[in-house]
Amino acid sequence: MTMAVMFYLIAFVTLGSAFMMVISKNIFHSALLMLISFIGVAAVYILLHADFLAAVQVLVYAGAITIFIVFGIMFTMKGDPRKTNPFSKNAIPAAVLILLFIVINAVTVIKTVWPFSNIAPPETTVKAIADLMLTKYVVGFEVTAVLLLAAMVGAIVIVKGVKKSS
Amino acid sequence: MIDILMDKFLTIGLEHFLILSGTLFFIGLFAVLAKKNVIAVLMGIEIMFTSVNINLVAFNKYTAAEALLTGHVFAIFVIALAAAEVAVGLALIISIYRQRTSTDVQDFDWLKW
Amino acid sequence: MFDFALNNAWLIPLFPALAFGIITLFTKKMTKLSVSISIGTILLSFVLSVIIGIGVIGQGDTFLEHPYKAVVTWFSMPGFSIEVGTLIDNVSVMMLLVVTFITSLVQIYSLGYMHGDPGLARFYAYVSLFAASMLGLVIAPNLLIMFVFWELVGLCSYLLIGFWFGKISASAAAKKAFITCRAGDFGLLLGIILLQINFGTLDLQQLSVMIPNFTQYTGLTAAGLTAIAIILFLGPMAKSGQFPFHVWLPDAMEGPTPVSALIHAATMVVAGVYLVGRILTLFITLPSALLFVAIIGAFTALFAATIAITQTEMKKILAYSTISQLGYMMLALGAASLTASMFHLMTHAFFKALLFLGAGCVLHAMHNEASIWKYGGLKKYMPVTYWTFLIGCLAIAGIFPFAGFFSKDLILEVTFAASSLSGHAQGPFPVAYTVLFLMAALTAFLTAFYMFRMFFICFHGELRSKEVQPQEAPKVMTVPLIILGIFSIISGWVGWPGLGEGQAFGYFVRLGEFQVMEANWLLIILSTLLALLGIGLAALFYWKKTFSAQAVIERVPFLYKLSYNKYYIDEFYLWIIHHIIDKCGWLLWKFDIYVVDGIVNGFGKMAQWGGTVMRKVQTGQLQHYALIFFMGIVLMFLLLSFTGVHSPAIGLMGGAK
Amino acid sequence: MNFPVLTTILLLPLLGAIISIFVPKEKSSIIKGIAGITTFIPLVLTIWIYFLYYTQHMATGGYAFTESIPWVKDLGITYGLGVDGFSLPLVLLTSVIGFCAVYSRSWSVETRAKEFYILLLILITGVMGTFLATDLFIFFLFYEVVIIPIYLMVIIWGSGSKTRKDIGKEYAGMKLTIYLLIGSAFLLAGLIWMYMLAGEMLGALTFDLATLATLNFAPNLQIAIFGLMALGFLSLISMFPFHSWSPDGYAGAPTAVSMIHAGVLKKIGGYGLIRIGIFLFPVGAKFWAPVIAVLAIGNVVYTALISLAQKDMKYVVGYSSVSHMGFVLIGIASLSLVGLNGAVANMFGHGIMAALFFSVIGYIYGITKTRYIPDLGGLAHQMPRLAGAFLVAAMASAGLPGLLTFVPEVTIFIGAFGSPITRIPAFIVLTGIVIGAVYVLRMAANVLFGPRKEQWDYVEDIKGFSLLPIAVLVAFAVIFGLFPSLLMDMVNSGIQPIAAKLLAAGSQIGGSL
Repeated sequence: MTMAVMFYLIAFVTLGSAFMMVISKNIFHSALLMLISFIGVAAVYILLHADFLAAVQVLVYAGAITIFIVFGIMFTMKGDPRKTNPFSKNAIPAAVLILLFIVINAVTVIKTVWPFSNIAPPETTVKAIADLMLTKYVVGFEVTAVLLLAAMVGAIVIVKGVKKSS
Repeated sequence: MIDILMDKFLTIGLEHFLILSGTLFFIGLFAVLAKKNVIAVLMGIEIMFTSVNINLVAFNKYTAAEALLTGHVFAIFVIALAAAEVAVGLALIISIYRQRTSTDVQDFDWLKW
Repeated sequence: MFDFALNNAWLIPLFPALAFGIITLFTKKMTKLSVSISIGTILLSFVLSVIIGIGVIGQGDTFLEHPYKAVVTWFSMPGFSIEVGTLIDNVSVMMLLVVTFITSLVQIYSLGYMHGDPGLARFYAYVSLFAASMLGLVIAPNLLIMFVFWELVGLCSYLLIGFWFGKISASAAAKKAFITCRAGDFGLLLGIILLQINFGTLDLQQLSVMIPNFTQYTGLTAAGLTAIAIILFLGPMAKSGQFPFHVWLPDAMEGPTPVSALIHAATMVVAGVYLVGRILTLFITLPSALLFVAIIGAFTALFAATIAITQTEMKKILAYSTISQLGYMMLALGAASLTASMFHLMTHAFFKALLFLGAGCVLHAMHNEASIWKYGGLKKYMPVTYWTFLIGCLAIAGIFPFAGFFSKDLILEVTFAASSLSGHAQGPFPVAYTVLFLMAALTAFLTAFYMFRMFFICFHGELRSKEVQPQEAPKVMTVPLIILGIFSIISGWVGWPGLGEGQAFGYFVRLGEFQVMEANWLLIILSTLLALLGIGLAALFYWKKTFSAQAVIERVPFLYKLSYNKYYIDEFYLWIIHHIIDKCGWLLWKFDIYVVDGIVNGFGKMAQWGGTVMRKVQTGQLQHYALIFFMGIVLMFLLLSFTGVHSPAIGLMGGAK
Repeated sequence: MNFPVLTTILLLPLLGAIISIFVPKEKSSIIKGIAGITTFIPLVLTIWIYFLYYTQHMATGGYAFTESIPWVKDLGITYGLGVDGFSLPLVLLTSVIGFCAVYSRSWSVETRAKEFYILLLILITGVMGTFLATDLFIFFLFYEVVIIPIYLMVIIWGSGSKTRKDIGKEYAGMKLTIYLLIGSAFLLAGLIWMYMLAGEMLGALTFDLATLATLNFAPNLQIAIFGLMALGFLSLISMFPFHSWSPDGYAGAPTAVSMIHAGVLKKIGGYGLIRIGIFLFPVGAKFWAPVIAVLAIGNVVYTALISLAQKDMKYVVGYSSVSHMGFVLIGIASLSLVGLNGAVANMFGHGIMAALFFSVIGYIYGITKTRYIPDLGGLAHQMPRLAGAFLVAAMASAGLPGLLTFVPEVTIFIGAFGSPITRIPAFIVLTGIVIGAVYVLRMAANVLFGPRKEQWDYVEDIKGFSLLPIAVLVAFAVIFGLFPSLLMDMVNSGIQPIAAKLLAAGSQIGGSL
């Protein structure tokens, strides 16, 4: 019961803020609402016993990415901030489409019979994750590191532009 | 009947998380499809990324516990990817913005005939 | 000796062919050597022919009944097999002798006539090929092989008429000759193909056995076979310059004069007559086809004679006289007489070669001045030419005892025999033959007239041209003239009706049983009278000038113009070619470009237009693309959920278990 | 004998192309040398196996020198090569024309020579492969290989025409390529349909021609599949009204490509139609034969008349080659042994003749820079040898006896008149021999004869090594003309089984074929 209450509360916050983010006319408000939504997702992770992920979520999404976005907004903003985030002409068909999707998703999920497993998940996730990541998925781990580096270099190059050699 | 439904409703299980993550995903998609500002589009994409992670973790917990925490590991990879993505994406946006002085996706129509 | 020659008769055409090959490939630059090779090979062929000739004639009509035949397979497949080789009988021996003899003389004569021409080696190469093709035609055992050499003869005439290819008129005349003959060959080839299909063979001997009993071997009706015969006859018509295919022949005078002599006397043009003679059985079996041949022959004879009266160039007059004489030969064939036709072919070869070579001497002396009105009084400048030319004219006019007298008389006789006048005609069309006989008689008169018109204008009176000082031709040219002159006198005597069985020409060269021809004195007197009348009239007009030709022209200007302009037939053909065929080609070309291609391009345009319309869908808006993409997903999902989980589409997507 | 002679013939040009890739592009003479060698050796080998087959295998018939390596077993694809009396003349034709097209100084290409010769060698390999293949997949593979190099060669090294200023070489190349590709799409559809059907009937998938030939497809299917394949093959053989790519394409293409295209590539259409179409689907062939026969009239008479109106030498020859294909088509439509023999032999004859014609025209064009007939004239004064070759080509085009086109044409007509389907069309088609003589002689007269034109005095006659390809072609024209059994016996041995199949099909469905 407590679980249910928690879940519905968190879900309401997460979805509501995400939705508000979409319909907000002010891009700053959107960014802040997105932050709330991210934190909501972190709470969902906690509900799922994924404490480490919840921490990562807060750090990366709510911390880094939101900051990024806000910087982006500041770089590109001009004019009245209240009109910075309008809908495009596709809004109505997109809304219909999204509603359909949500319904389809819900129906599908409910109608599907899931193959549940009976094994209890490990209680301490951090160590288990570390084990996996540095043994079985070590290649992916390293590649991710390289990817991040590449993204960083790429981002710098793109923004800075290549100097034309004389 | 009502009881069963009520029970289903109150016992939080896999379905709940899936519906939550799906709905969140589609809200993000809504932003991608319907917003004019390219940064709002980017934000929609971020929402979509996170929602996917919920799926990964939820499935890991309810249906694939024997696979240890693979779902978590992949969620972390996705987060890393999202971070990289947002960095490059923003860089692109700024780069385009410098050329076109616009953040309106409708102005980005190089793909036109 | 004879057996050797007979067994190696295939060498006769091969020698000149080799000469052609050697000259074109190797010795073209060495003119003297080329000329020697060419003359040497044709003399070799001549010697071989003479050996065969003596042997064959010595054995009477043995070869007529049992021709010598030696063949090898040229190519074969089930249902169609062609043999190449030699077929020697009396007719082909006669032709061999005439062709090699005339060709040798012409080649020797050309030494003088063509002296100094830069293309001399080429000339001799062509003439050698010409001789080879004609000789091959003569001894061909098979209609298709005949056709092969027939076409090669056409090719050589093309090359030789267009020998001076720098002249546009020469190359046009060559083209005209080839194409006109081609038009006839259409018929000949069609006829040959139809014979092959119906009889399953093209072998001359087998055909001559099968055709008289054609109902046994084929499902053809007489009408069908007649149609084949007439179609086949188109080829000989074109080759032998019969109306309406005669147009190429006068133009062929653009070639060097020895070529004209060769083409018109002994080789190309008589090929048609010879071919019809070779398959005369076909025509004799079908009286209607025979009558067709006779009508064409007689009409051509008369028609060409009426044109020849008004022409002003020596070679043109001779050309029309050739057409006319070929008409005679066809008429003889049409009267079912191989003897008369071949006899006239032989004598005509001698005197016509003589006339042409004589004309060549005159042209040579007059520096290629064409119009006879510029000549005159050549008698005193060129006596040898004068006397030999006179022999030729008398021979063609049919004056006793010259060769033409005997052969022309024989033709008149056989026509007369087939006509209702004789009272014992056997064919189904005696009345028609009566008309033809009268036409032939009239032609005899006209022939004498126009030949002597030319003769008197050229050789008597005063020289009208002031620019040239004519001289007698060199020995190398006059000696052949003299030889031909002698033959023009004596060759007729072999056909003297009084010679009887075993001696006369008619005994050696015939189809069917030998029949002793009784001399028909009435006819002989009639034809001689007609000829003398023609000569006399010509003398009065053009020598003694008792009458003025101009006055006659002014009396009937229309007829004169019609004759002078050759009945406007060339113009008519030109008009057809330029206004119908060329226009047709042009129109079809435009049709091809704008309609056929238009449809093709239309498809291309349609694709392009479709692209222009459809590309508007590409807005460049990524959101549109994404929207449509996700709409597609929804649609697919809905589709699948309504078609059920077991639909193949679900299966493709991973499937429901 | 285990030496893979056919593979050598097939792949040597390709090897040459690969080697050429590594040669610096400035060294164009080395590249030409490589191309010359890698086409000369196949020529010698082809003549050798022609001789061997003629003396040893012809009596028994059937494939010889076969090679077979399984390639994709699941799909039944085999790398299978072999020659019989039907394909060997065409292989010989390919070798000769390939060699002549490559080996020439007169129409050799200087700009981007490396690319040109590489493409040319690939083209030769492609054409050769279609004739050598005994497996339909290999056949189709090489068939497709052929088309793309031609497109590049036409648009890069081609030339426009003075008489058709509205269209350029780009248009010509595009039209040619698209036409042939669309045709091959129909062919592919037919092939796959047949392949699936055969798979069901046999229980195993196979592309092997000999195995497929043992099957008897249902008559309706035969008609449908033959129709599809015929669309492909007939557009390649340029049947009216699918011919319009051909004159434009030949006029636009560089000389070497025109030679190969008119000489051999077109023949793939006829080859495929007989080897695949008639051999596998005799009933379908019988159904479509009247249509082909009637359209052949269009080919012969219609395009011959168009030829009369042309002022560009290449267009004359281009239309004439369409016209000549009409003879081939009517021979094919007769569906008789004699007619088919004639058709195949005529493909060979026309190939040599067209290559000779294009090479002569190419020489004239290369040296005078014009193909426009009114510009030319009296060239026989300046170049007697070339004029001789020109006349040989013209006469071969007119079907003169003693040259190699005559016997095939007569054979075609014997076959065509003998078959009730084609009797009437053949009669009309025969007029083509007259018109055919008119346009070639007219062209010859206007180009070669007439007064000497001083503007062409600088023109040199063909001599030395440049003469070689023309001399080779003339020699072929004369030798096969004088001794037609060299060709006809060979063709006959190859066509016999196909004719036997036709007969069998005729007795099976009742009535004569």
